[in-house]
Amino acid sequence: MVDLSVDLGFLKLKNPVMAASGTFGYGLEFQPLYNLNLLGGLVVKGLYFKPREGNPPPRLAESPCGLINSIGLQGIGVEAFCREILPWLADLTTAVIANVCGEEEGEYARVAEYLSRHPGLAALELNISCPNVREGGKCPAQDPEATYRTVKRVRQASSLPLITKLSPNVTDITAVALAAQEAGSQAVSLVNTFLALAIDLESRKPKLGNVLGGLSGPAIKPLAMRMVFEVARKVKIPVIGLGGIFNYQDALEFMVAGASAVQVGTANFVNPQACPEIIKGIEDWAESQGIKRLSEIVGSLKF
Amino acid sequence: MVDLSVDLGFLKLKNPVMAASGTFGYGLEFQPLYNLNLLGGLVVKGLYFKPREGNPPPRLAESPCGLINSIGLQGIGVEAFCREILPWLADLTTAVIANVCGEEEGEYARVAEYLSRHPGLAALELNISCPNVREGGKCPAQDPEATYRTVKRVRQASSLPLITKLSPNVTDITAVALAAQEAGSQAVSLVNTFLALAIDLESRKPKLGNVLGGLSGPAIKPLAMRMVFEVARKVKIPVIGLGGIFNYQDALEFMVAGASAVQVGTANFVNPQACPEIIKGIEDWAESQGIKRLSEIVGSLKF
Amino acid sequence: MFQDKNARIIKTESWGNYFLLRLAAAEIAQKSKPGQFLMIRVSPGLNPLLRRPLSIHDCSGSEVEIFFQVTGKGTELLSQKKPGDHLDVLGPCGGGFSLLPEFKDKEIFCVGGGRGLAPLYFLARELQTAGARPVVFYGGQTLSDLPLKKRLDEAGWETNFSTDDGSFGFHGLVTQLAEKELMKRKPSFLFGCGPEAMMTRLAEICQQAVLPAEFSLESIMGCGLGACWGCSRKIKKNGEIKYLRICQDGPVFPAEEIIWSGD
Amino acid sequence: MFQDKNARIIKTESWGNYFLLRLAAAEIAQKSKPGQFLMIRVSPGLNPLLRRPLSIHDCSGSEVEIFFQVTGKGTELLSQKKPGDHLDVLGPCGGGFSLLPEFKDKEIFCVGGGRGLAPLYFLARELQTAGARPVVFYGGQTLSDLPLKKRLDEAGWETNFSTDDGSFGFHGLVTQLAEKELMKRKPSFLFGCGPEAMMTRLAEICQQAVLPAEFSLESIMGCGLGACWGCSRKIKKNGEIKYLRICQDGPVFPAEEIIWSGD
Ligand SMILES: Cc1cc2nc3c(=O)[nH]c(=O)nc-3n(C[C@H](O)[C@H](O)[C@H](O)COP(=O)(O)OP(=O)(O)OC[C@H]3O[C@@H](n4cnc5c(N)ncnc54)[C@H](O)[C@@H]3O)c2cc1C
Ligand SMILES: Cc1cc2nc3c(=O)[nH]c(=O)nc-3n(C[C@H](O)[C@H](O)[C@H](O)COP(=O)(O)OP(=O)(O)OC[C@H]3O[C@@H](n4cnc5c(N)ncnc54)[C@H](O)[C@@H]3O)c2cc1C
Ligand SMILES: Cc1cc2nc3c(=O)[nH]c(=O)nc-3n(C[C@H](O)[C@H](O)[C@H](O)COP(=O)(O)O)c2cc1C
Ligand SMILES: Cc1cc2nc3c(=O)[nH]c(=O)nc-3n(C[C@H](O)[C@H](O)[C@H](O)COP(=O)(O)O)c2cc1C
Ligand code: FES
Ligand code: FES
Repeated sequence: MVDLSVDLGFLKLKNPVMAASGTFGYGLEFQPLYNLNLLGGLVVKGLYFKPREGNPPPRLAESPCGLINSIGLQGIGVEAFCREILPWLADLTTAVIANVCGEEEGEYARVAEYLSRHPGLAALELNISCPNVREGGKCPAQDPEATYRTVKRVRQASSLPLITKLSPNVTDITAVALAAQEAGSQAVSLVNTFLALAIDLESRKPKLGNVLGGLSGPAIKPLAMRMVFEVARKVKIPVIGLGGIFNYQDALEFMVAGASAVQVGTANFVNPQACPEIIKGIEDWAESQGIKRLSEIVGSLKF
Repeated sequence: MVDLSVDLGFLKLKNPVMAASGTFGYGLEFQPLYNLNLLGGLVVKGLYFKPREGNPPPRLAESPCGLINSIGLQGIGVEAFCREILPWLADLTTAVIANVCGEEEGEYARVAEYLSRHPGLAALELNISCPNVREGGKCPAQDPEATYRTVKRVRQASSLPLITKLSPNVTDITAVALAAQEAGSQAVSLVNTFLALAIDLESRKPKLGNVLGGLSGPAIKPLAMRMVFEVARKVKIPVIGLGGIFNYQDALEFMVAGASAVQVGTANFVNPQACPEIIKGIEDWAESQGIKRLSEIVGSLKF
Repeated sequence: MFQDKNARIIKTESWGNYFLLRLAAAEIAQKSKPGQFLMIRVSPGLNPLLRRPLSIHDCSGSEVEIFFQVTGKGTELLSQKKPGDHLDVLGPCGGGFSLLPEFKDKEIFCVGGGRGLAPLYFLARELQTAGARPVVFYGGQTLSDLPLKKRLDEAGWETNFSTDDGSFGFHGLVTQLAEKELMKRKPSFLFGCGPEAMMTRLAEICQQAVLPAEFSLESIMGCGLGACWGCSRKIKKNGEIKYLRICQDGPVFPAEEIIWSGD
Repeated sequence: MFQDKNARIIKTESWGNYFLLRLAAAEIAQKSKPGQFLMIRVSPGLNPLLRRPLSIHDCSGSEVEIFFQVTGKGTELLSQKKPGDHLDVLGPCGGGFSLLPEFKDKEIFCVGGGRGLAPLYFLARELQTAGARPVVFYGGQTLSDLPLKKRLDEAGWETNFSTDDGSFGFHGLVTQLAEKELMKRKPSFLFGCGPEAMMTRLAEICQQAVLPAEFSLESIMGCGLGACWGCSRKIKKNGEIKYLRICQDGPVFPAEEIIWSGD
């Protein structure tokens, strides 16, 4: 028997595989397909304080081995979430993580504070990296100082463990990761989507109603993996890796590059069974390699 | 008859399609396959002053819809180029552009100066964006000031028109483009490759001998297109777009996004006839749309 | 909701650009209702990436059928499948058409344009089984756009055909044909599926005739499960205009809730 | 060098994991020499992206053959092709084996491990045509790794087989078999192709026996045209160690120029 558990310090996961925010709804949507308690963790859709309409359609476009989205964080808001969804999620034995959004620093803090007052959450993931909500795709995670300020503010507003989700649309992602660590974040997750444009030649219009969107899926995997590798060598806090993970090999590669745990996003659409299959695949692989504790492989890249 | 010609101000191309640096050797390699004079232009492999050995193998790895390379600019150096290759290229009726490299600002200037003394070149492309030659993938194009200094220095060393090739591994590519324009660059080309990591799970080693490499190909197309769109709206000089262009639709989409001309890179490997096929496809499309002068479509995105 | 990773293709049929596939997928078949759809993975590779939504064209016992037109890479790949091949199928997704008890003995119009007929065949069959009288309208540009003609002729309910070029049936748009008949026959309900412009016109006609109607809408889809909010579209629900999910809150909506894209 | 976008597959043959394809590609066939290779696009899609290098296994008139083992996605896709399908083929790429006039009437060893036999069949045939006496060595782990046995038996030259497990022919490595025969028979030249470890050992044996030899090397390839420098490997040329291109400066190199990866 392989020990698949992951100890992030502030949180112990039964295995390293979590469903990524925005690709797994509020969790309920996948309930008909498999037992959610198989998951290492589950990050719900981004939450603002108030309900939010999101961006004009079309909101999705395909690109080679990738998906571009501009959902714009449509969602029910933190009150409805705590009232209607969280009690149900709280009964799961998997780690439930809320994805915290805000138009400005104050809103991030308010959302975090509100969520902290309700039982059932294992941690907060601070989404300072969504490219779909501000003009031109800008976000706080593109600037170490804005990152520091936002994390600090949320850190003070909530006692829940904090994971800061980083943007890949930066020159030096390690600087932003260090700022998050400095401000008291207990972990970083990376990456969010890459700012992208797709055009419909016939109409000469952007394929997305919001013009720009965020690229996810296998296309970005080597870029996300490079960033995980860079960040894991710089920070002391655990790194959660994501970006194009579609099978157990992908997940393990991220761990070898330095990720203590991983998240699976777009793959949930292509293969709704992706998460449990990846967990099973990791277990079988570790067994075949004679690995007793999976966490041994974290950062084991030979270079 | 459609007028496919492109006037970059400093240079008139017979059509907007050029072969991208490093993917077309010194041009000779494709000579057996088609008449190079069909091309709008041709950018030769990166040139340092001295011959250069390049990076340890393996130098290539595939990723989903992408190619990761860490060639490290192996090449014959500027003297051998001017002696052995350039006289032959000078006989072509297509625009021949040299890709100028340097370990530091001085070398860029020396290479540019040396090249300027030999006839046959239509322009220089300043490669300040290769992720494969410095520790950790760093390059001058990641910093507006380093960009400004390097361009300025080269500008003073050579009277040939200057195209500055930008790196996508930045927070704000428009700032770098503006710095290049400010320093006297007559055009910008974007993008060079995205810094990437691929891992072989079995050996737990990087797939590339140089650990990191640069991602090119269809996977990066929506990211490159976004950057071309952003830059074209900010600068006054022409923008040359590239990144994952594989067919005529891709090329036209880049033009609609704001590119005055395009370059075709990785596609030359997958389909050696890519460039002439794209040119033909563009012509047929323009004809079918009743477009008289192709340059009309540049930046015509409706949004 | 089931994911059948190995639904075997039992039968394929094709007419030019149109294709019909019959799949063995027992769990899915047993739960399927007219108006619901499947999310089908068109290739085991990663390009194209997303599943494709396709209506359940017919369903019986442990088998489901899809009927589709090739419009791009995904449907192209799907059209190359052969009997004996396997498909990864998720379904049944979404809600179905309303099959009300009061439809019994009433005339119910089912109006389809082109590939839009796909969900209406299953619907008409179920309406007939439930004792209603389906009247199907099937329009296309030309005769070759009506590949299901034979099948409909054999179905035992009334079908009316139209072609834009007059090569078969009524000469004109299927909306014109439906309008004409609707004025005459005063059906109790109308179900529609087809190109946006066709449905928009049909909705107008129904509104003028005060005929209740439902339409099946399309959108590019990420998950088909209600999880990504990628398929959202403005819908008027209880007087309020909101982005609702085509996949989960639809794909079938009452005419009065739909905000047509031309509006 | 030609790009034939529509080389028709005339014949396919398979043995477990090994496949043989015969292609109609007249321009390429007319220029092909033993040791050269083709760059084949395994699918019209974009994933996998790169062409795959495959040796010319045989060539006559307007037809070329490839012989390959499935080792990943690309060769898997290639293995699914059927007669009548078309392939996009670029070639002939690279330089070939040295076919010297002085080989006439001499014994020339051709030593292949597994799929490494691919280029040696064409080579042996040309050697024989030129009046030399090819002696082929073909080794594998077990009998099923020797799918070309029958073909070689019928070829009219001497072939010696080895299997690691002794299930057929010499019991042991093909390098051991070749060494034994080489000591006895003193051939004039040796050509080798196979796994790196096998070729490394063979090169040692040749050096000790002062036997001139050439080996065909492998590398992942971008263009196959000498344009990308992605296939480079350290080679000793005129005493100088440089990165040379396997595709263009090789794939066949004299033994003394090769720096083995174990070195
Ligand atoms: C609920 C639902 C049921 C459907 N049922 C059927 C059916 O029974 N038969 C049938 O032939 N078609 C049906 N469609 C449409 C079908 O899903 C699309 O034609 C198909 O996904 C296009 O994929 P492609 O790869 O061939 O085209 P692509 O190359 O992806 O695109 C070609 C064109 O189709 C558009 N398109 C892409 N995805 C969709 C989509 N999900 N919906 C609408 N347009 C899209 C693109 O914007 C583009 O203009 C249905 C769509 C929905 C949402
Ligand atoms: C000049 C030359 C001639 C060759 N001739 C033959 C032949 O006649 N028959 C035959 O079976 N094989 C031959 N090969 C090897 C063949 O090219 C690879 O097996 C094939 O490209 C692997 O592709 P894949 O998609 O199946 O594997 P992938 O999924 O791409 O990779 C599977 C494994 O193969 C390795 N690999 C990938 N590409 C190559 C490559 N170009 N060369 C070597 N290893 C590679 C990968 O690193 C990986 O370990 C030749 C290689 C070269 C360079
Ligand atoms: C449709 C969609 C919606 C998303 N919504 C969110 C979100 O609400 N919050 C967030 O932090 N990330 C969101 N993301 C980003 C993903 O969580 C993930 O970071 C990204 O998709 C890369 O991972 P992947 O390639 O595995 O999908 C979303 C991604 C997609 C595709
Ligand atoms: C093998 C290889 C070698 C390259 N060498 C160079 C180079 O010498 N100089 C340069 O400016 N860019 C070089 N590039 C980058 C390309 O010119 C181009 O910017 C990049 O590949 C993106 O375009 P593509 O997706 O069309 O390939 C190289 C790319 C590849 C794949
Ligand atoms: S397709 Fe994902 S919510 Fe509808
Ligand atoms: S494969 Fe491109 S130079 Fe050899």
